[in-house]
Amino acid sequence: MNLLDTLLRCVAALVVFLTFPLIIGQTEHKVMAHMQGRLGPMYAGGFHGWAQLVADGVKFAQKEDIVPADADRRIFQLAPAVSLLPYLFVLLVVPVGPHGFVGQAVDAGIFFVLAVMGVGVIGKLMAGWASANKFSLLGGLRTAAQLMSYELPMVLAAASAAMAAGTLSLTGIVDAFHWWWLPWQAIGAFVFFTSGIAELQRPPFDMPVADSEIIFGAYTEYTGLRFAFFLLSEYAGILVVCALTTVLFLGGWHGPLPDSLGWLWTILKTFALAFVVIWLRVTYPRLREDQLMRFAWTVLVPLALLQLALTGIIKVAISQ
Amino acid sequence: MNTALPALVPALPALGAAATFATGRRAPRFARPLAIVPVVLSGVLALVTALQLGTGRTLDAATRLTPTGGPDISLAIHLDGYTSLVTVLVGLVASCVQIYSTAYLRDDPRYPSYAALVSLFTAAMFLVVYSGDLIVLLVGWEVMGICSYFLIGHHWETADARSASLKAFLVTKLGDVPFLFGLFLLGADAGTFRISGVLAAAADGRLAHPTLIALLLLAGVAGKSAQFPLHSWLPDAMAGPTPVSALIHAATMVAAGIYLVARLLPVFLLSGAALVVLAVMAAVTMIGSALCALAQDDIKRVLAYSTVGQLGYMAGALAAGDREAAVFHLVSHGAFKALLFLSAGVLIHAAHTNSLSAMSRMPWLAERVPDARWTLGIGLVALVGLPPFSGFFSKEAVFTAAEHAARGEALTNGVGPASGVPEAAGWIVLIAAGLTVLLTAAYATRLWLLAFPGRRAVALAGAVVPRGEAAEGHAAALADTGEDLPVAASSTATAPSVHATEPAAMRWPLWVLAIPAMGFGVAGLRPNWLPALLDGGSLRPSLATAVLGTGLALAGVLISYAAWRTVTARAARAAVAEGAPAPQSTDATDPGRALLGPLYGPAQHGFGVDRLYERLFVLPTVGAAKLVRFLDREVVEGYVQASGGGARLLGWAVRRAQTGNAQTYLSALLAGVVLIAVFVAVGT
Amino acid sequence: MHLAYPAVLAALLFSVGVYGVLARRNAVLVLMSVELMLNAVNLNLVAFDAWLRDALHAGQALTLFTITIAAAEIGLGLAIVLLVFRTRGTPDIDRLTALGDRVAERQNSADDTADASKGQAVS
Amino acid sequence: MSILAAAGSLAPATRGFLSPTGVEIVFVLVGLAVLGAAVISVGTKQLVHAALWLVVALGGLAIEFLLLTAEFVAWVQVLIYLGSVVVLVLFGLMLTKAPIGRSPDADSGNRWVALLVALAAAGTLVTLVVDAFRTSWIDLGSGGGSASVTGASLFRTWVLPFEALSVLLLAALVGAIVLSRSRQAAVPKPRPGKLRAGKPVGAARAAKSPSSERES
Repeated sequence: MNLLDTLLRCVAALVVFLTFPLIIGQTEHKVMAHMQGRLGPMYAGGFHGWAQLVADGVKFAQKEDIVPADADRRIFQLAPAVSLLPYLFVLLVVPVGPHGFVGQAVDAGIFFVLAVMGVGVIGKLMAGWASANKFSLLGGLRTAAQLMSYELPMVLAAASAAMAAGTLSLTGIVDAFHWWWLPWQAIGAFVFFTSGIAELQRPPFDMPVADSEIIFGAYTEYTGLRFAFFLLSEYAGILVVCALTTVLFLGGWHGPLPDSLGWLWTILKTFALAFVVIWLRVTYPRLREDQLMRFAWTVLVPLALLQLALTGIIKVAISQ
Repeated sequence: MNTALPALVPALPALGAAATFATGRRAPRFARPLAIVPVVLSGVLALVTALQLGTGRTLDAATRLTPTGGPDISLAIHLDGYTSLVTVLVGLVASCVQIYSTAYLRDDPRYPSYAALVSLFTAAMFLVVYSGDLIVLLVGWEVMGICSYFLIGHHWETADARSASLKAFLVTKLGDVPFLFGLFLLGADAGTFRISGVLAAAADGRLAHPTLIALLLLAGVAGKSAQFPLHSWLPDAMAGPTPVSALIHAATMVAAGIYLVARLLPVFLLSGAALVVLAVMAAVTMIGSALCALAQDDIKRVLAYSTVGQLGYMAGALAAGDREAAVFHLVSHGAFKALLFLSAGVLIHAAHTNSLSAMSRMPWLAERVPDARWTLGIGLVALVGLPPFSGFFSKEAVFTAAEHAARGEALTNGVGPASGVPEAAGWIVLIAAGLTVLLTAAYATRLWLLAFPGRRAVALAGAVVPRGEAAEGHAAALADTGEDLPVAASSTATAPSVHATEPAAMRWPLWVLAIPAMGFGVAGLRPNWLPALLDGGSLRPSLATAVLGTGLALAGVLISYAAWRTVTARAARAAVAEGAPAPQSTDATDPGRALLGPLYGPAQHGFGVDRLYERLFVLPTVGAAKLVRFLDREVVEGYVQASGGGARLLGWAVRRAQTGNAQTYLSALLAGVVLIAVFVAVGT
Repeated sequence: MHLAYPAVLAALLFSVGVYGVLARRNAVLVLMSVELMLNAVNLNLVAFDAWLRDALHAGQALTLFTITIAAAEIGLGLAIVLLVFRTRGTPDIDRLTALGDRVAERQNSADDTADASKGQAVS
Repeated sequence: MSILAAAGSLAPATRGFLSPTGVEIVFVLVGLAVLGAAVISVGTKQLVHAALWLVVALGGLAIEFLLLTAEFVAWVQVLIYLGSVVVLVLFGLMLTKAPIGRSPDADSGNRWVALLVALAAAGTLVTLVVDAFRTSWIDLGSGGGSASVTGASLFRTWVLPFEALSVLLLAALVGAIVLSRSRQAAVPKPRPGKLRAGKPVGAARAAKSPSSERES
């Protein structure tokens, strides 16, 4: 693995990081519009308004970058970057196809992914605190509480997959996948995916940014490019969570077609899950804060523990 | 004979005392029987024991109490004629006193404890008399001391009684300390505490330090028997109830010292020096106390000083080597002095005062207390020593003993060698006794005249005042003095009508005691009776001393009477000269003042012995106490307070460090850890 | 790699943590400084594990334990700090002197009389 | 002693400090960053900044762990410290109303004593460590700290302490919940005849504070 190879892989990951979230965002626009029985953005770029996101980007870039007078200026400016970067690192290690079709294979890949994703919460806390706005602070606190709560079932569910595969490496997990894992790890998949959505503060778990209660949570004071970064981090998060769910529970590149086209399966599955995420947003109303917490601690954590036990039992059973 | 009977004699009053103590507060009505019955019973038992023993026999019985490192201590009984005589006397006086007390202290709320203490005292006296062992004797001796302390302080509400009881206690203890050492030395020298063993050792000449022992013992005897210079407690002890004075300070406790010397006389006979000291002591005591008695206004103090003087007679007899005479006088004196005290008690009870001068202004007193008047007279005559009253014979015995000793042929009656008694002792005793007879007669006459001036004083006054005005003037005088004497204000007319107010229980013991006071002396005339009970020597008075003594006594009486007549008449004339109703002041009718002249003042205050003692002992002691107090308060306390203050300062500094700030604590802790680490690293 | 590098770094980090624990007023910052000290120890453990080539990997295992305990400690510590903040209205450690001597505390309260809730026992 | 012998590095090493390897250079640079971040973290007057500098210091330490081939420990460090501990610390700072900007009273009056003690400790420890390990050399083999190796040692050799630790965590969880529970229901009714001061001081505030504090 020479330097050029590494550089290429990094560039590839960066490209994916910059394009795929845009695609997901555009998809969201259109899917939501159709589901809500309206047209959505139709004019930018001509065909069904495909350039709307580019136009949005340009608009964000043009807007004035405002920092509130009482804000802690440096932290306020740093927060979007801290929020965004972890997803970039995560994308580096997600395997897309077999035979090293991955940005950077990490031995304890799943561990790395979870650890780095946990750092993102700091960015949101920074944003919430540095804005010198009580709604922002409330949003930041909610974010922190929510992310701390949902990280536990997420880690447990991921551990279940790692146990089933007998390795922490993401590539190794996909390699060890069999079709019967689907029913076996169904609960884990549910828990992981749900927790992932909650980590992203997507509806119905979007109390931290609940615009009708606290305007826009931690992002209230942000404008222009920095706000765009937060949006980008959200869509990158959707990408990462969906990709991880795919890799851990849906078999990644495994599919009817030959292995050389495995990357297609991965991307397909990822986008299918992204569609589900969008679907959920349109379908469910927002939970209350206490309902959210209760859901994490009384439903997801026990389910994840149940999945762990199930995995362990069956693992021991088939290994004998 | 068995030893149960004599053992019961001290035990009964002791049990009675315990019972009275136990029940006195809850059931006061048992107090009287419990007080009287055991004492009377033990008195009867003592008489029975004495009769059973008979004459010339002795009884010795002993039970070893416990093995000790040194000489054994045993519960020993020694009975002989002396014990018989003294126990009978004690039993008689104690019984009379207990009976008398029921009336005298009828309304006293503390009567039960008083009666119990008297019983206990009686038991202790019996123990002292019967004991054949010096240590057991000491026990009784000290119990008497403490009972005396409590009884003198019976009226502890008054400051007089408190200080008198304390004084009695301290002075007697002052004597008891050397006495204790004397006993130890005696026991160590003789190898035993049994009296019989000691006497045997003395007879064999095994005592190494007879003079030292005798002098040490004499100190205790002087304290107990109120001899100079430890006599000063006895006059003050008259603050106690009169029956107590009769019992303790006349018949029993003070006699204990004399009795002890009589028992141990062979030891004393080994030391001529001790006998001379005893003689000087007795002589000074006799003369000094007689002079004091002549100047006292308080009737009880007169009697107390007379007691001191009579005890001097006994001590003098012992100094002359004749214990027979001493004990003879002891018994007769016990009888007549108890009588005197009890009569005086009746007198005081009726007059409500102790003062003689106040009594002299109550001419009706004689009619009111005829029994007391008669018995007081009998007692006084016995005291003066006019034949044939008991005092004459016993005093003549002392004179005889002194005369013999002065001639170098002391009447030791086989107790020791006659040569053991120095002639000087005899001469001292003889001369002092003669002088004292004169003085005794004088003060006894003065007492009688002042207490019962009767019609003679009125007659004397009437000799110079016109007859018609005599009664009137007398009545006016009464009315005049009536302000400070409420009883006197009841006037002559009412006095005879209250004649029977003195209870019978106070009157008839007087007559019981009057019998031995009058007749006991005759017992000495029968050679095979009283002397046989004692050492067997003759107790007949010799002609020379009898004439001399009686003459001196009569002279004293006459001198005193003449002085009284003179002063009374002069006072009356002075009153007439002033033209006012005669104010019969105390000084005016007191023959003592006229007789003593310049000595009157000092004699009234006991020749300043108390003041001397105060200068010599009390003031230095108080000074030393002040010094010690100063040292304790300022020096020793200084250290204590300094250590306290230092601890407080240290605590203040330490509590400054306790700020409650955890970081400060932690800083100090870590700094300490770093220091230790550095030291360890450098050290290794 | 020289063992001295991680060892010296750990020593310095530990001292920095010591300073923080001793000098900071805010209880949360004190807890943070404690974390620094723990991490210095972790660094030492890992370095010595590598140096000794421990077959049992005691150093790394102990590091994991330490990290776990640190997490538990920070959770409990924050709970306590929040409780104190709720009852006293301050997170400052040097005002929590209820166990101090009364005289010293009276002087402190004379310094700032504004703090009304001081001196009360923790409910 | 056998372990020390196995290390084999107590013998005087030929490597000098003047010819550092690449790993050493990276280690020292990152170490300087960690140290600087730590110093700022304990020295800054802006409370939240202190927590963020702590993130830097702890993240740097994770890199140091990686350089020491303790891979698993490094990721755990990131997961627990950066993901949870620092978040909790920030959470606590925000709940205790940490202000934006400088707090003039961030340091107590004890700071000079603290500085003295810290410097003394640093001097002592550095002297000691340098004196003791001047010549020691770490042979950094690969895979010494991989997840499989660490996991194996953890679940084979150290399983009992590991389980004990789970009990400790449970206890900490319960303790934190008990501590942060609202006390309003726990106030006993005033007994008759006994005066009480009223509600506890924190009662009103406890009702307002979010009940969402949880142990991760």
